Amino acid sequence: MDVLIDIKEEITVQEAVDFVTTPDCGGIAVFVGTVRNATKGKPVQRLFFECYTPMALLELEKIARHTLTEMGIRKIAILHVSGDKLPGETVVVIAAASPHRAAAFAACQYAIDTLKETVPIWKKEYFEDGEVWVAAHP
Amino acid sequence: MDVLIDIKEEITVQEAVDFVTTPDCGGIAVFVGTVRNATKGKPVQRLFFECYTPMALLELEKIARHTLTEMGIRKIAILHVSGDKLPGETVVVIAAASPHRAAAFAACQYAIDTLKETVPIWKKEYFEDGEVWVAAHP
Amino acid sequence: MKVLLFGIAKDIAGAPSITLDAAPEKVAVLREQLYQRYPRLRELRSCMIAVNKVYAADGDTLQPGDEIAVIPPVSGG
Amino acid sequence: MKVLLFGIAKDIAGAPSITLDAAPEKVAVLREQLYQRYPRLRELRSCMIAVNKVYAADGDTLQPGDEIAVIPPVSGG
Repeated sequence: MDVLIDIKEEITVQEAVDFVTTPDCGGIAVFVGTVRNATKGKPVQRLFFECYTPMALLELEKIARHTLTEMGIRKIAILHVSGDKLPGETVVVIAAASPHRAAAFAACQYAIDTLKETVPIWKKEYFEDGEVWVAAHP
Repeated sequence: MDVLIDIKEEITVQEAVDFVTTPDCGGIAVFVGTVRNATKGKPVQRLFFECYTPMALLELEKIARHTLTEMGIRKIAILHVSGDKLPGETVVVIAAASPHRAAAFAACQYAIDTLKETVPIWKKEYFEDGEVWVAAHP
Repeated sequence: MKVLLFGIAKDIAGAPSITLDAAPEKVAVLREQLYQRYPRLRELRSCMIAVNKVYAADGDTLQPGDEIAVIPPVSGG
Repeated sequence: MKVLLFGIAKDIAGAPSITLDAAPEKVAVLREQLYQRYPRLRELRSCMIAVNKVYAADGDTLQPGDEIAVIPPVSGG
Protein backbone atom coordinates (compact mmCIF):
# COMPACT_ATOMS: atom_id res chain seq x y z
CA MET A 1 0.00 0.00 0.00
CA ASP A 2 1.62 3.22 -1.16
CA VAL A 3 -1.29 5.67 -0.86
CA LEU A 4 -3.36 6.66 2.19
CA ILE A 5 -6.37 8.92 1.51
CA ASP A 6 -8.92 9.84 4.16
CA ILE A 7 -11.58 12.45 5.00
CA LYS A 8 -12.77 12.41 8.61
CA GLU A 9 -13.46 14.58 11.67
CA GLU A 10 -10.04 14.33 13.34
CA ILE A 11 -6.65 13.93 11.65
CA THR A 12 -3.10 13.98 13.03
CA VAL A 13 0.30 14.73 11.50
CA GLN A 14 1.66 11.59 13.11
CA GLU A 15 -0.64 9.14 11.33
CA ALA A 16 0.36 10.61 7.95
CA VAL A 17 4.08 10.52 8.77
CA ASP A 18 3.83 7.00 10.19
CA PHE A 19 2.14 5.77 7.01
CA VAL A 20 4.81 7.11 4.65
CA THR A 21 7.85 6.26 6.79
CA THR A 22 9.80 3.46 5.12
CA PRO A 23 13.35 2.37 5.80
CA ASP A 24 14.27 2.88 2.12
CA CYS A 25 13.37 6.60 1.97
CA GLY A 26 15.45 9.10 3.89
CA GLY A 27 13.25 12.15 3.29
CA ILE A 28 9.65 12.97 4.10
CA ALA A 29 8.09 16.34 3.28
CA VAL A 30 4.89 17.28 5.06
CA PHE A 31 2.35 20.07 4.71
CA VAL A 32 0.07 20.86 7.63
CA GLY A 33 -2.82 23.28 7.12
CA THR A 34 -4.49 24.80 10.16
CA VAL A 35 -7.44 27.16 10.71
CA ARG A 36 -6.36 30.79 10.71
CA ASN A 37 -7.87 33.05 13.35
CA ALA A 38 -8.58 35.93 10.96
CA THR A 39 -9.39 36.61 7.29
CA LYS A 40 -8.44 40.04 5.99
CA GLY A 41 -8.09 41.24 9.58
CA LYS A 42 -11.55 40.01 10.61
CA PRO A 43 -11.57 37.47 13.48
CA VAL A 44 -12.80 34.00 12.47
CA GLN A 45 -14.69 32.23 15.25
CA ARG A 46 -14.95 28.80 13.64
CA LEU A 47 -14.98 26.99 10.30
CA PHE A 48 -17.21 24.37 8.78
CA PHE A 49 -15.98 21.95 6.07
CA GLU A 50 -18.51 20.34 3.75
CA CYS A 51 -17.32 17.54 1.43
CA TYR A 52 -18.72 15.73 -1.57
CA THR A 53 -16.88 12.82 -0.05
CA PRO A 54 -17.00 10.08 -2.73
CA MET A 55 -15.79 12.49 -5.43
CA ALA A 56 -13.28 14.20 -3.10
CA LEU A 57 -11.70 10.82 -2.34
CA LEU A 58 -11.39 10.11 -6.08
CA GLU A 59 -9.78 13.52 -6.74
CA LEU A 60 -7.37 13.07 -3.82
CA GLU A 61 -6.47 9.63 -5.15
CA LYS A 62 -5.69 11.18 -8.58
CA ILE A 63 -3.38 13.72 -6.96
CA ALA A 64 -1.63 11.01 -4.95
CA ARG A 65 -1.18 8.70 -7.97
CA HIS A 66 0.29 11.56 -10.02
CA THR A 67 3.02 12.11 -7.40
CA LEU A 68 3.84 8.38 -7.48
CA THR A 69 3.96 7.98 -11.26
CA GLU A 70 5.37 11.39 -12.29
CA MET A 71 7.20 12.93 -9.31
CA GLY A 72 9.38 10.21 -7.81
CA ILE A 73 7.30 9.65 -4.67
CA ARG A 74 7.29 6.19 -3.04
CA LYS A 75 4.51 6.72 -0.48
CA ILE A 76 2.03 9.53 0.13
CA ALA A 77 -0.72 10.25 2.65
CA ILE A 78 -3.39 12.93 2.19
CA LEU A 79 -5.81 13.51 5.07
CA HIS A 80 -8.54 16.18 5.19
CA VAL A 81 -11.09 17.00 7.85
CA SER A 82 -14.84 17.46 7.56
CA GLY A 83 -17.21 19.22 9.97
CA ASP A 84 -16.60 22.02 12.48
CA LYS A 85 -13.11 23.32 13.30
CA LEU A 86 -11.71 26.04 15.55
CA PRO A 87 -8.74 28.39 14.90
CA GLY A 88 -5.43 26.51 15.32
CA GLU A 89 -6.93 23.09 14.56
CA THR A 90 -5.45 20.93 11.79
CA VAL A 91 -7.57 20.70 8.63
CA VAL A 92 -5.25 19.03 6.12
CA VAL A 93 -2.08 16.92 6.31
CA ILE A 94 -0.03 15.77 3.32
CA ALA A 95 3.09 13.62 3.77
CA ALA A 96 5.25 12.46 0.87
CA ALA A 97 8.28 10.16 1.06
CA SER A 98 11.00 9.95 -1.57
CA PRO A 99 14.64 8.93 -1.67
CA HIS A 100 15.25 12.54 -2.86
CA ARG A 101 14.08 15.32 -0.60
CA ALA A 102 13.65 17.88 -3.40
CA ALA A 103 11.11 15.49 -4.98
CA ALA A 104 9.31 15.13 -1.66
CA PHE A 105 8.99 18.91 -1.26
CA ALA A 106 7.84 19.37 -4.87
CA ALA A 107 5.21 16.64 -4.54
CA CYS A 108 3.90 18.01 -1.28
CA GLN A 109 3.53 21.47 -2.76
CA TYR A 110 1.91 20.06 -5.92
CA ALA A 111 -0.55 18.08 -3.80
CA ILE A 112 -1.70 20.99 -1.63
CA ASP A 113 -1.86 23.40 -4.60
CA THR A 114 -3.96 20.93 -6.63
CA LEU A 115 -6.14 19.97 -3.67
CA LYS A 116 -7.11 23.61 -3.24
CA GLU A 117 -8.08 23.85 -6.92
CA THR A 118 -9.84 20.60 -7.71
CA VAL A 119 -11.05 18.68 -4.66
CA PRO A 120 -14.78 19.19 -3.90
CA ILE A 121 -14.50 20.44 -0.33
CA TRP A 122 -16.01 23.74 0.83
CA LYS A 123 -15.08 25.92 3.77
CA LYS A 124 -17.50 28.26 5.52
CA GLU A 125 -16.07 30.93 7.80
CA TYR A 126 -18.10 32.11 10.78
CA PHE A 127 -17.49 35.71 11.88
CA GLU A 128 -19.09 37.58 14.77
CA ASP A 129 -21.50 39.22 12.35
CA GLY A 130 -22.20 36.48 9.83
CA GLU A 131 -20.88 33.59 7.76
CA VAL A 132 -19.31 33.26 4.30
CA TRP A 133 -18.53 30.37 1.95
CA VAL A 134 -14.86 31.02 1.16
CA ALA A 135 -13.97 32.06 -2.41
CA ALA A 136 -17.52 31.53 -3.71
CA HIS A 137 -17.86 34.98 -5.26
CA PRO A 138 -15.46 36.95 -7.48
CA MET B 1 9.36 32.53 21.36
CA ASP B 2 9.62 32.02 17.62
CA VAL B 3 12.52 29.54 17.39
CA LEU B 4 12.88 26.06 18.92
CA ILE B 5 16.30 24.40 18.51
CA ASP B 6 17.24 21.14 20.17
CA ILE B 7 19.67 18.21 19.92
CA LYS B 8 18.73 15.15 21.96
CA GLU B 9 18.30 11.38 21.87
CA GLU B 10 14.61 11.22 20.92
CA ILE B 11 12.66 13.70 18.79
CA THR B 12 9.11 13.63 17.43
CA VAL B 13 7.39 15.33 14.49
CA GLN B 14 4.54 16.31 16.78
CA GLU B 15 6.64 18.45 19.15
CA ALA B 16 8.02 20.43 16.20
CA VAL B 17 4.57 20.93 14.64
CA ASP B 18 3.02 21.83 18.00
CA PHE B 19 5.69 24.48 18.59
CA VAL B 20 5.16 26.26 15.26
CA THR B 21 1.36 25.99 15.16
CA THR B 22 -0.13 29.46 15.61
CA PRO B 23 -3.66 30.59 14.85
CA ASP B 24 -2.32 33.37 12.57
CA CYS B 25 -0.46 31.04 10.14
CA GLY B 26 -2.40 28.73 7.88
CA GLY B 27 0.53 26.76 6.49
CA ILE B 28 3.25 24.62 8.07
CA ALA B 29 5.89 22.83 6.00
CA VAL B 30 7.80 20.01 7.65
CA PHE B 31 10.83 17.93 6.74
CA VAL B 32 11.36 14.60 8.46
CA GLY B 33 14.64 12.76 7.94
CA THR B 34 14.83 9.09 8.83
CA VAL B 35 17.59 6.46 8.81
CA ARG B 36 17.77 4.64 5.48
CA ASN B 37 18.22 0.89 5.57
CA ALA B 38 20.88 0.84 2.85
CA THR B 39 23.64 3.00 1.35
CA LYS B 40 24.54 2.26 -2.28
CA GLY B 41 22.74 -1.07 -1.95
CA LYS B 42 24.62 -2.12 1.17
CA PRO B 43 22.40 -2.84 4.23
CA VAL B 44 22.91 -0.38 7.10
CA GLN B 45 22.48 -1.99 10.51
CA ARG B 46 22.56 1.15 12.63
CA LEU B 47 23.82 4.73 12.73
CA PHE B 48 25.63 6.78 15.29
CA PHE B 49 25.38 10.59 15.43
CA GLU B 50 28.15 12.60 17.08
CA CYS B 51 27.62 16.32 17.68
CA TYR B 52 29.77 19.27 18.62
CA THR B 53 26.67 20.34 20.46
CA PRO B 54 27.37 23.93 21.54
CA MET B 55 28.51 24.93 18.02
CA ALA B 56 25.77 22.86 16.34
CA LEU B 57 23.13 24.71 18.35
CA LEU B 58 24.62 28.05 17.27
CA GLU B 59 24.66 27.01 13.59
CA LEU B 60 21.07 25.76 13.83
CA GLU B 61 20.06 29.03 15.44
CA LYS B 62 21.67 30.94 12.52
CA ILE B 63 19.69 28.88 10.02
CA ALA B 64 16.46 29.44 11.94
CA ARG B 65 17.02 33.21 12.28
CA HIS B 66 17.72 33.51 8.55
CA THR B 67 14.32 31.98 7.73
CA LEU B 68 12.63 34.46 10.09
CA THR B 69 14.38 37.58 8.87
CA GLU B 70 14.76 36.77 5.15
CA MET B 71 12.19 34.14 4.18
CA GLY B 72 8.87 35.21 5.68
CA ILE B 73 8.76 32.57 8.41
CA ARG B 74 6.92 33.34 11.68
CA LYS B 75 7.96 30.28 13.71
CA ILE B 76 10.44 27.47 13.11
CA ALA B 77 11.54 24.36 15.00
CA ILE B 78 14.70 22.39 14.17
CA LEU B 79 15.31 19.17 16.11
CA HIS B 80 18.21 16.76 15.57
CA VAL B 81 19.11 13.52 17.31
CA SER B 82 22.39 12.42 18.83
CA GLY B 83 23.54 8.90 19.65
CA ASP B 84 22.54 5.52 18.19
CA LYS B 85 19.69 5.14 15.70
CA LEU B 86 18.15 2.23 13.77
CA PRO B 87 16.80 2.20 10.18
CA GLY B 88 13.37 3.90 10.03
CA GLU B 89 14.00 6.05 13.11
CA THR B 90 13.64 9.83 12.92
CA VAL B 91 16.92 11.76 12.97
CA VAL B 92 15.88 15.30 12.05
CA VAL B 93 12.64 17.29 12.05
CA ILE B 94 12.23 20.82 10.70
CA ALA B 95 8.87 22.61 10.87
CA ALA B 96 8.32 26.13 9.50
CA ALA B 97 5.13 28.19 9.74
CA SER B 98 4.25 31.08 7.46
CA PRO B 99 1.09 32.79 6.29
CA HIS B 100 2.25 31.76 2.78
CA ARG B 101 2.81 28.09 2.14
CA ALA B 102 5.35 28.59 -0.66
CA ALA B 103 7.52 30.45 1.86
CA ALA B 104 7.14 27.63 4.37
CA PHE B 105 8.28 25.03 1.82
CA ALA B 106 11.22 27.17 0.67
CA ALA B 107 12.37 27.78 4.25
CA CYS B 108 12.11 24.12 5.16
CA GLN B 109 14.19 23.11 2.15
CA TYR B 110 16.73 25.87 2.84
CA ALA B 111 17.02 24.72 6.45
CA ILE B 112 17.66 21.04 5.70
CA ASP B 113 20.03 21.85 2.79
CA THR B 114 22.05 24.24 4.97
CA LEU B 115 21.99 21.94 7.99
CA LYS B 116 23.59 19.21 5.91
CA GLU B 117 26.36 21.60 4.80
CA THR B 118 27.24 23.59 7.89
CA VAL B 119 26.08 22.06 11.16
CA PRO B 120 28.83 20.13 13.01
CA ILE B 121 27.09 16.77 13.32
CA TRP B 122 28.67 13.52 12.07
CA LYS B 123 26.99 10.29 11.06
CA LYS B 124 28.70 6.91 11.24
CA GLU B 125 27.11 4.02 9.35
CA TYR B 126 27.53 0.48 10.67
CA PHE B 127 27.50 -2.28 8.04
CA GLU B 128 27.81 -6.02 8.56
CA ASP B 129 31.49 -5.82 7.65
CA GLY B 130 32.56 -2.51 9.14
CA GLU B 131 31.77 1.13 9.82
CA VAL B 132 32.22 4.40 7.92
CA TRP B 133 32.01 8.10 8.79
CA VAL B 134 29.64 9.34 6.07
CA ALA B 135 31.09 11.71 3.42
CA ALA B 136 34.47 12.01 5.17
CA HIS B 137 36.53 11.08 2.13
CA PRO B 138 36.32 12.31 -1.48
CA MET C 1 -32.82 13.13 -12.60
CA LYS C 2 -31.39 13.86 -9.17
CA VAL C 3 -28.91 16.73 -8.75
CA LEU C 4 -26.72 17.08 -5.64
CA LEU C 5 -25.81 20.58 -4.43
CA PHE C 6 -22.93 21.57 -2.17
CA GLY C 7 -21.60 24.60 -0.33
CA ILE C 8 -23.13 27.87 -1.42
CA ALA C 9 -25.07 26.09 -4.20
CA LYS C 10 -26.91 24.13 -1.52
CA ASP C 11 -27.73 27.39 0.28
CA ILE C 12 -28.95 28.99 -2.97
CA ALA C 13 -31.18 26.02 -3.79
CA GLY C 14 -32.24 25.69 -0.15
CA ALA C 15 -31.77 21.91 -0.34
CA PRO C 16 -28.91 19.36 -0.60
CA SER C 17 -30.50 17.85 -3.72
CA ILE C 18 -33.23 18.54 -6.24
CA THR C 19 -34.98 16.39 -8.83
CA LEU C 20 -35.39 17.41 -12.47
CA ASP C 21 -38.42 16.05 -14.35
CA ALA C 22 -36.35 14.84 -17.28
CA ALA C 23 -32.66 14.22 -17.92
CA PRO C 24 -31.28 16.97 -20.21
CA GLU C 25 -29.32 15.60 -23.16
CA LYS C 26 -26.15 17.61 -22.49
CA VAL C 27 -24.41 19.23 -19.54
CA ALA C 28 -24.86 22.66 -21.14
CA VAL C 29 -28.66 22.24 -21.15
CA LEU C 30 -28.65 21.07 -17.53
CA ARG C 31 -26.56 24.09 -16.59
CA GLU C 32 -29.02 26.46 -18.33
CA GLN C 33 -31.96 24.85 -16.52
CA LEU C 34 -30.19 25.26 -13.18
CA TYR C 35 -29.34 28.90 -13.93
CA GLN C 36 -32.98 29.65 -14.82
CA ARG C 37 -34.26 27.99 -11.67
CA TYR C 38 -31.54 29.55 -9.43
CA PRO C 39 -30.27 32.78 -11.07
CA ARG C 40 -27.85 33.40 -8.16
CA LEU C 41 -25.74 30.46 -9.37
CA ARG C 42 -24.61 32.78 -12.21
CA GLU C 43 -23.03 35.14 -9.67
CA LEU C 44 -20.56 32.53 -8.44
CA ARG C 45 -16.89 32.73 -9.38
CA SER C 46 -17.34 29.36 -11.10
CA CYS C 47 -19.94 26.62 -11.21
CA MET C 48 -18.74 23.20 -12.36
CA ILE C 49 -20.91 20.18 -13.03
CA ALA C 50 -19.72 16.72 -12.05
CA VAL C 51 -21.20 13.62 -13.66
CA ASN C 52 -20.66 10.35 -11.80
CA LYS C 53 -18.05 12.02 -9.56
CA VAL C 54 -15.94 13.36 -12.45
CA TYR C 55 -15.79 16.98 -13.66
CA ALA C 56 -17.83 17.28 -16.88
CA ALA C 57 -17.56 19.64 -19.86
CA ASP C 58 -20.60 21.45 -21.25
CA GLY C 59 -20.59 19.24 -24.34
CA ASP C 60 -20.74 15.96 -22.40
CA THR C 61 -23.84 13.80 -22.80
CA LEU C 62 -26.04 12.79 -19.86
CA GLN C 63 -27.76 9.46 -19.13
CA PRO C 64 -30.89 9.17 -16.96
CA GLY C 65 -29.15 7.27 -14.15
CA ASP C 66 -26.14 9.64 -13.88
CA GLU C 67 -25.15 11.10 -10.50
CA ILE C 68 -25.08 14.86 -11.09
CA ALA C 69 -23.47 17.34 -8.71
CA VAL C 70 -23.24 21.14 -8.74
CA ILE C 71 -19.71 22.15 -7.68
CA PRO C 72 -19.33 25.81 -6.66
CA PRO C 73 -15.76 27.15 -6.17
CA VAL C 74 -13.93 24.71 -3.92
CA SER C 75 -12.08 25.93 -0.83
CA GLY C 76 -10.59 22.94 0.92
CA GLY C 77 -7.16 22.85 2.53
CA MET D 1 46.08 25.23 23.68
CA LYS D 2 43.34 22.60 23.70
CA VAL D 3 41.95 21.30 20.39
CA LEU D 4 38.68 19.35 20.19
CA LEU D 5 38.36 16.63 17.54
CA PHE D 6 35.15 15.14 16.16
CA GLY D 7 33.99 12.35 13.88
CA ILE D 8 36.74 10.82 11.77
CA ALA D 9 39.24 13.43 13.04
CA LYS D 10 38.75 12.03 16.55
CA ASP D 11 39.42 8.52 15.21
CA ILE D 12 42.56 9.70 13.37
CA ALA D 13 43.91 11.43 16.47
CA GLY D 14 42.77 8.57 18.71
CA ALA D 15 41.40 11.07 21.24
CA PRO D 16 38.51 13.56 21.58
CA SER D 17 40.96 16.36 22.34
CA ILE D 18 44.69 17.11 22.27
CA THR D 19 46.79 19.86 23.80
CA LEU D 20 49.31 21.92 21.84
CA ASP D 21 52.32 23.29 23.73
CA ALA D 22 51.84 26.81 22.41
CA ALA D 23 49.04 28.71 20.68
CA PRO D 24 49.92 29.23 17.00
CA GLU D 25 49.47 32.81 15.86
CA LYS D 26 47.16 32.02 12.94
CA VAL D 27 44.70 29.31 11.94
CA ALA D 28 46.89 28.40 8.94
CA VAL D 29 49.81 27.59 11.25
CA LEU D 30 47.61 25.53 13.54
CA ARG D 31 46.29 23.63 10.52
CA GLU D 32 49.84 22.88 9.35
CA GLN D 33 50.83 21.60 12.81
CA LEU D 34 47.79 19.33 12.88
CA TYR D 35 48.55 17.99 9.36
CA GLN D 36 52.14 17.21 10.37
CA ARG D 37 51.04 15.43 13.53
CA TYR D 38 48.14 13.57 11.79
CA PRO D 39 48.91 13.29 8.05
CA ARG D 40 45.64 11.38 7.43
CA LEU D 41 43.71 14.62 8.07
CA ARG D 42 44.96 15.73 4.62
CA GLU D 43 43.04 12.87 3.00
CA LEU D 44 39.66 14.16 4.16
CA ARG D 45 37.25 15.79 1.73
CA SER D 46 37.56 18.93 3.84
CA CYS D 47 38.91 19.91 7.24
CA MET D 48 37.56 23.11 8.75
CA ILE D 49 38.79 24.79 11.91
CA ALA D 50 36.31 26.39 14.31
CA VAL D 51 37.44 29.01 16.81
CA ASN D 52 35.12 29.66 19.72
CA LYS D 53 32.34 27.70 17.95
CA VAL D 54 32.53 29.71 14.73
CA TYR D 55 34.08 28.57 11.42
CA ALA D 56 37.47 30.28 11.00
CA ALA D 57 39.48 31.25 7.91
CA ASP D 58 43.17 30.39 7.58
CA GLY D 59 44.12 34.06 8.04
CA ASP D 60 42.28 34.43 11.37
CA THR D 61 44.37 35.14 14.49
CA LEU D 62 44.32 32.86 17.53
CA GLN D 63 44.38 33.78 21.24
CA PRO D 64 45.70 31.43 23.96
CA GLY D 65 42.26 30.89 25.57
CA ASP D 66 40.38 30.11 22.32
CA GLU D 67 38.25 26.99 22.01
CA ILE D 68 39.59 25.25 18.90
CA ALA D 69 37.76 22.44 17.08
CA VAL D 70 38.69 20.30 14.07
CA ILE D 71 35.59 19.89 11.88
CA PRO D 72 35.83 17.09 9.31
CA PRO D 73 33.09 16.93 6.60
CA VAL D 74 29.74 17.17 8.39
CA SER D 75 27.00 14.63 7.68
CA GLY D 76 24.01 15.47 9.86
CA GLY D 77 20.37 15.28 8.76
